[in-house]
Amino acid sequence: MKQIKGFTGPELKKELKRWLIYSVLMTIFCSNICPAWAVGTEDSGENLSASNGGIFDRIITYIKSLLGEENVQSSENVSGASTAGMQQSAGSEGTVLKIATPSVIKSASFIGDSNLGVFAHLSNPPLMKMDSEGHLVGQLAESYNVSENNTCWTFYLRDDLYWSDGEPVTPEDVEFSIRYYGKKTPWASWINETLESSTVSGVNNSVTFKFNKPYTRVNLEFATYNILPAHIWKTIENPMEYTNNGPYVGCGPYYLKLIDLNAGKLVFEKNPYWKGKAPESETVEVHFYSSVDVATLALENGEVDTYYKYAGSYSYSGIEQLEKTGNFDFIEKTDIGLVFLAPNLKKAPLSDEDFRDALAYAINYEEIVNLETLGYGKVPNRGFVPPTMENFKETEKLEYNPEKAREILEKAGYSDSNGNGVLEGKDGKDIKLEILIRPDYARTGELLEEYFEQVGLDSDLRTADADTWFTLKDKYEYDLTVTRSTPWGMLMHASWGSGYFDSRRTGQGVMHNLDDPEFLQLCDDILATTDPEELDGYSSELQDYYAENLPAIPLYWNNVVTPYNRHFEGWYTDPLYGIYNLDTFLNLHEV
Amino acid sequence: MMQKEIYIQESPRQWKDFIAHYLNLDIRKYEKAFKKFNRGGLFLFFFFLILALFPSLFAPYPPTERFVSYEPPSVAHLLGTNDIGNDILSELVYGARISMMVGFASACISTLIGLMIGLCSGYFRGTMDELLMGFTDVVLIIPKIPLIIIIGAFLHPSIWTLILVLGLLSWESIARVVRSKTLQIREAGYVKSAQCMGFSSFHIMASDIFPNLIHVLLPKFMLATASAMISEASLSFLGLGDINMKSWGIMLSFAFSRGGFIRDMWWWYIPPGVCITLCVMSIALIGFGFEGKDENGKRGVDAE
Amino acid sequence: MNTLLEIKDLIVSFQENETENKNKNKNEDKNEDKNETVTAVSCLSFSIREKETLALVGETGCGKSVVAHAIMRLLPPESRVKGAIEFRGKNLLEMSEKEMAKFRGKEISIIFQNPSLALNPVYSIGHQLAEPFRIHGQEKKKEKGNTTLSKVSGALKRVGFSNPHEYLGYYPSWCSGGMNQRFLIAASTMLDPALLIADEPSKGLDRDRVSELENELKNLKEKNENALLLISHDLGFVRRLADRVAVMYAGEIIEIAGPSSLFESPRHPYTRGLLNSLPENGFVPIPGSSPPLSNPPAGCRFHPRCRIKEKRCMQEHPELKESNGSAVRCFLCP
Amino acid sequence: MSLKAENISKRYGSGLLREGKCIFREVSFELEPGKTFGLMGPSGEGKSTLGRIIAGLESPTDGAVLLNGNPLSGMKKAEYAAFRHRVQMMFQDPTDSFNPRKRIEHSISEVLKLLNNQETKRLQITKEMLKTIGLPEEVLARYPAQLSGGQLQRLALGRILLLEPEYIVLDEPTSALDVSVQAQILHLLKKVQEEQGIGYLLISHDEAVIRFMSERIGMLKKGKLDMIRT
Repeated sequence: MKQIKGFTGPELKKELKRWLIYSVLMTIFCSNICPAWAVGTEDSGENLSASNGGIFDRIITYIKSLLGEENVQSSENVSGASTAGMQQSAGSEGTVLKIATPSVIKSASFIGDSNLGVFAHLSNPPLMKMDSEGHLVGQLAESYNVSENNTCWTFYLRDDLYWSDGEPVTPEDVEFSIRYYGKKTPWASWINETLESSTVSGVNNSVTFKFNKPYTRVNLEFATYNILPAHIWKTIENPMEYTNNGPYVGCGPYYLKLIDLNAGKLVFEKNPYWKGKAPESETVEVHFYSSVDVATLALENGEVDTYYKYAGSYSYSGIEQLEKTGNFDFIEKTDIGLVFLAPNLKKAPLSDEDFRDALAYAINYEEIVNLETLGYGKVPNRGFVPPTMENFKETEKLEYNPEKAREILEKAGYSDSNGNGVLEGKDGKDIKLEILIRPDYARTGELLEEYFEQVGLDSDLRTADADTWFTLKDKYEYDLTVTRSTPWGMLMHASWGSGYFDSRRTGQGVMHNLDDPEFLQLCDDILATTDPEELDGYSSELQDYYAENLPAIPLYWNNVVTPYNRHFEGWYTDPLYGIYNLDTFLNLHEV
Repeated sequence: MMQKEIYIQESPRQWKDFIAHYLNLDIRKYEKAFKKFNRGGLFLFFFFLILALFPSLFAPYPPTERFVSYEPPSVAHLLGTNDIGNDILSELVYGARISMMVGFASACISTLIGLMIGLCSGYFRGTMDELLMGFTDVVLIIPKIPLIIIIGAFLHPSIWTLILVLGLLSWESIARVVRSKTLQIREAGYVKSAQCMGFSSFHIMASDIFPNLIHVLLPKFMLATASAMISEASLSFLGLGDINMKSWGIMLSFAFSRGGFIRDMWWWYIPPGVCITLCVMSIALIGFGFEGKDENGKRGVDAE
Repeated sequence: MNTLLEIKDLIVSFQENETENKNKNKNEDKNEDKNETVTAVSCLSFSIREKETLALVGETGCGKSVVAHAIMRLLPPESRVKGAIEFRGKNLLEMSEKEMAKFRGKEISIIFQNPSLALNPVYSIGHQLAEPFRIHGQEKKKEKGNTTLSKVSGALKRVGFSNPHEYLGYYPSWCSGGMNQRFLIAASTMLDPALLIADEPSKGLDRDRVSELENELKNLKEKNENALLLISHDLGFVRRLADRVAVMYAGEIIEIAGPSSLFESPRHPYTRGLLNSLPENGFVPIPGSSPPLSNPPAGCRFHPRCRIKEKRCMQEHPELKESNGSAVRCFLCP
Repeated sequence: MSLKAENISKRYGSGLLREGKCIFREVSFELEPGKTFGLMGPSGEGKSTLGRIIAGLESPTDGAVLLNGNPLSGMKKAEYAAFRHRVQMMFQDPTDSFNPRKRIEHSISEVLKLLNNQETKRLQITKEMLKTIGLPEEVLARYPAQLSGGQLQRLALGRILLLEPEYIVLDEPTSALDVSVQAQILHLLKKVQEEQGIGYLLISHDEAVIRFMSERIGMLKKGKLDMIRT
């Protein structure tokens, strides 16, 4: 009987349990420490698409793929491009250009996924584009003109454009696309509200948009809207939710052949009906990676040729490592976006101009630039706007001077009367600044906290993920927050970053907390003029306003660094979309 | 022999006797167990404990002092420096305190709650038991990490919130164990006779049942500590920790988000990972030791 | 008759706080206090002949169970065993654990105290009873099921189940304590061990069940040809079953005699006192209580409670005196 | 002072919808001071349950336990507290009747504290109690595991006696003990009864024990109580 007892006895159970727990511990450890490894060492095409922080996203994507969601949709083939696709794929044995990106595409929705929208410029180019100098020039449009009162815009289309299913591109397609966006998407609803009428002329291949109020930035806006084939999209009722793995009919040098979420890539194939300069690469592939680390590994292993992130640079800390491989060169270009400290202008003490001024002196810009950009950036001016923007005005450089900061604070009435080392606000209570940051700016937040402490200001860091950040920011529940501007963000609204501050606007990344009438008037003035000289005047006025009032304290201007494989030459960058433009793809050739 | 016992009774000079005498907790009983279980675990644990208590003795620099960033290990910086130039070794040493504090503080909370609920539901039984255990089941099925992420987003994500939330969410298994043990003990003769003699329920729970629960509580407490440390590390790794309190999880998080991995700076990301694993392992080993003690105690022959 | 099992000068001691020993040099006094050696069995010798029933009686804590466990080599690791236990001339104490495992069940088998705890509640009776065959490799792979089962049902029949096949599928919780007891006896005797040890089989059973058990063991004695070492404190039970009775007190045997002579004319004062405490003799207690095994009194171990003690009882330790088949450890007994 | 059981019935597992298993039905008897009522019967017939009901640890499904004619269930707090001291219970397993984590001394002084005895008096009371039950003072410093069953059972009785009860329910007080110790305990119980005039309810399956101790005897069998000796 003893043997029977021993069989399931406590010894065995204890031993088993112990090993089980050891192995669980080790697994947890491994999964903590090497998610990047695991993905990196696999075939790069295998990794699932997921966002930066997102083990849950990964799981959700996986479950979706298990449920066959993507497959169901891909089978209902709406576009006529399939035939073209098949013709094309038959003879494709040319070179492939592979681009790595950390901007993960989460759904196969051509209109609904914003990251996909950026990459689709290659297959469905917008009417306008920005050249390397920052001037707006035609892309699908050969030229445009605008009426005297800035309400009537006419675009003249190139006549050598064909969709990848063989149909010619018509002004109707353009008119359809613009109206379609206005009606169906939230981010272009302004079109719906302001577009009075539009006319199409087959004679000179032109399309005219008439707005109900002066709108001077239409040429810039139209550098972002991808033109769609009307004969295919007009049947699709809800483009924001419409998903399809492709192919999609396009009119650029390439068309989007496949969105493969499971393999994490987009495949662009040459458009057989493209009549312009023929690109060298047969195929362009965009590979998305869950993190910069994985993308770096892919670059190091030669699996991809270059790296692209909209409004972002390649990780500065990775540059050294890539240089060591000897296969990569780098394009370095000043960003027109920047990282800035946004005070909550609606709440004391940050509503006080002197207080902001003092904060500006409390920050050690040199150190931030060194630590955050590793030398690929520089100390900004008080005028906010980076020098690469049009009509840049050289304002006073920001300066690190804690003594001066303390002086200003004292003069403005912030003093430490109870002697606890913390300054009191005007209400007599200790000031405790709440610095709201997203995990990306954790280090910057840490440094700021330290700087403010040196001038006698107590602060508290609050980390929030992106979604929470949007919510809190829109509820004005912060004292200070660190955020950045994108190229498009700098240009939007009345340009020169005004779109971030104007309290009349809304949007994901904007602070909308400045309601100073002087500033609002300036914005309206800029919006009402197309005259270059007048614009120049207003812009310097705006930059002076920034320098004086500091609605935001710029932290650093940085450079966008793009690594590329030395086998390719002919890279072209513009301030808006960096290297991802038609000029790059048309000129790129192998050495 | 008789004299020996009187000696203990009259002069509780040694601290063990003192505790045994006044707190009804005879540590000497556990001594054997302490010696039996993996000395390595105990040694490691005390090593980390000393690190946590006296970081300034071991850390070469204050954790916030900045030097040249991204330095490889050298004599001045044994584990190099990180992205903003902090000495990684110092950060590691100071991190022990945060990580272990989160572990122990939240384990204290959860053990306390678990003990209360388990005791009450096991001792009173009936409706109270059903209500409390129903509640426990509900808490048991709540997915913890996602909930903490959500709560953390809307509360202030400080280390104290984390401790509170981890503590408030991980008492279920303790409550269940305590309850089943209490159900068993409450049938024992000494509890019955205490009831008979008119002791209050509170007195019986505190002085008769609780001391007999300690040997189940201790391992549970240790395991709760270990799991809280892992939860903290996972949350911090996801970037949702309190970056003012540089725990090992936060260090790992920074090592990955700030290029430690790209640059092959293993001296940055391996040590915190190893520390988490070793610390959790040592605590778990001690927990197993307590568990093992109980089992050993019940075996054997009647050799009085 | 041949001697089956012979125990010579068996000493079993347990050391508590053994780890304290290591610091002994540092603090002599303190450690002497802490270091408590309990000699559960001291210089015990007896023998069991083939087919004989020997009963070991004594109070709780006098060391009788330790003897049983020492024979089965089931003592906990902190125990120290000296002396010799010879089973058919082989010293069990010198055997390796592997050899001993073969011995258990097949040559020596034990019936444990609590039938409901000794059976595993998750296996059926049939499964558990077939276990000994499996372990001792008597079952050949080809003729698996049937022979084993028939052997098991044979064993069940022996312990009085008229329809053993029905019970093979039962689980311990379905059966009464008495039935479980019988299952255990069946399991223990299935391999026809030469020696069967019953360790307090009647403890915790009520009167009806005790007499049931008594019948079982009697049957067993009649049918089989194995020796039985019966450990009990129930004197009436012992009287009816044993061929010889050994009375233990404080780790020693103080008297060995046949049941009739022991119960009718007990010689040792302890035995007399013990018999007087029986209900039928009017519950006359022995004054005082048994000495602790860690610190037995000098001289005769019973002298503090003895009514007829003399001076030498307090100073000298009496030896076991043997005379015509019985023995007694007392200076004052003839 | 009388303690009476009147028409007590007990069911187990009763719920709202189902009627539980009936253990015994309409049992009545009375305890008298200084006398012993012996309750015997086979195991599993609810003897212990009946004992616990008399001691007030469980409540009967039907019927009532009456102290001086007052039912237990309707008692006020103060009355109940008094009852708690008057009626005590002693259990079968002596190794189980003291908290294994406490020294004997502690378990006993706790009871004295409960009775609001002054600290100086406590030691004296304890010493007297030990004399009554015939144990040396050294046992106070021990843990229950270091004492034998007989010693523990004496201590259990001694502890109960501190409360100066009028009735004690003895639930198989000697069945876990050796014969020699059993005799000692039974004699001690008798001695205490004579000295203090306590009424016993003795529950046992051992007929010899019951007959030795009791003036009146009842047999609980198949849910019914038959008086054997009155």
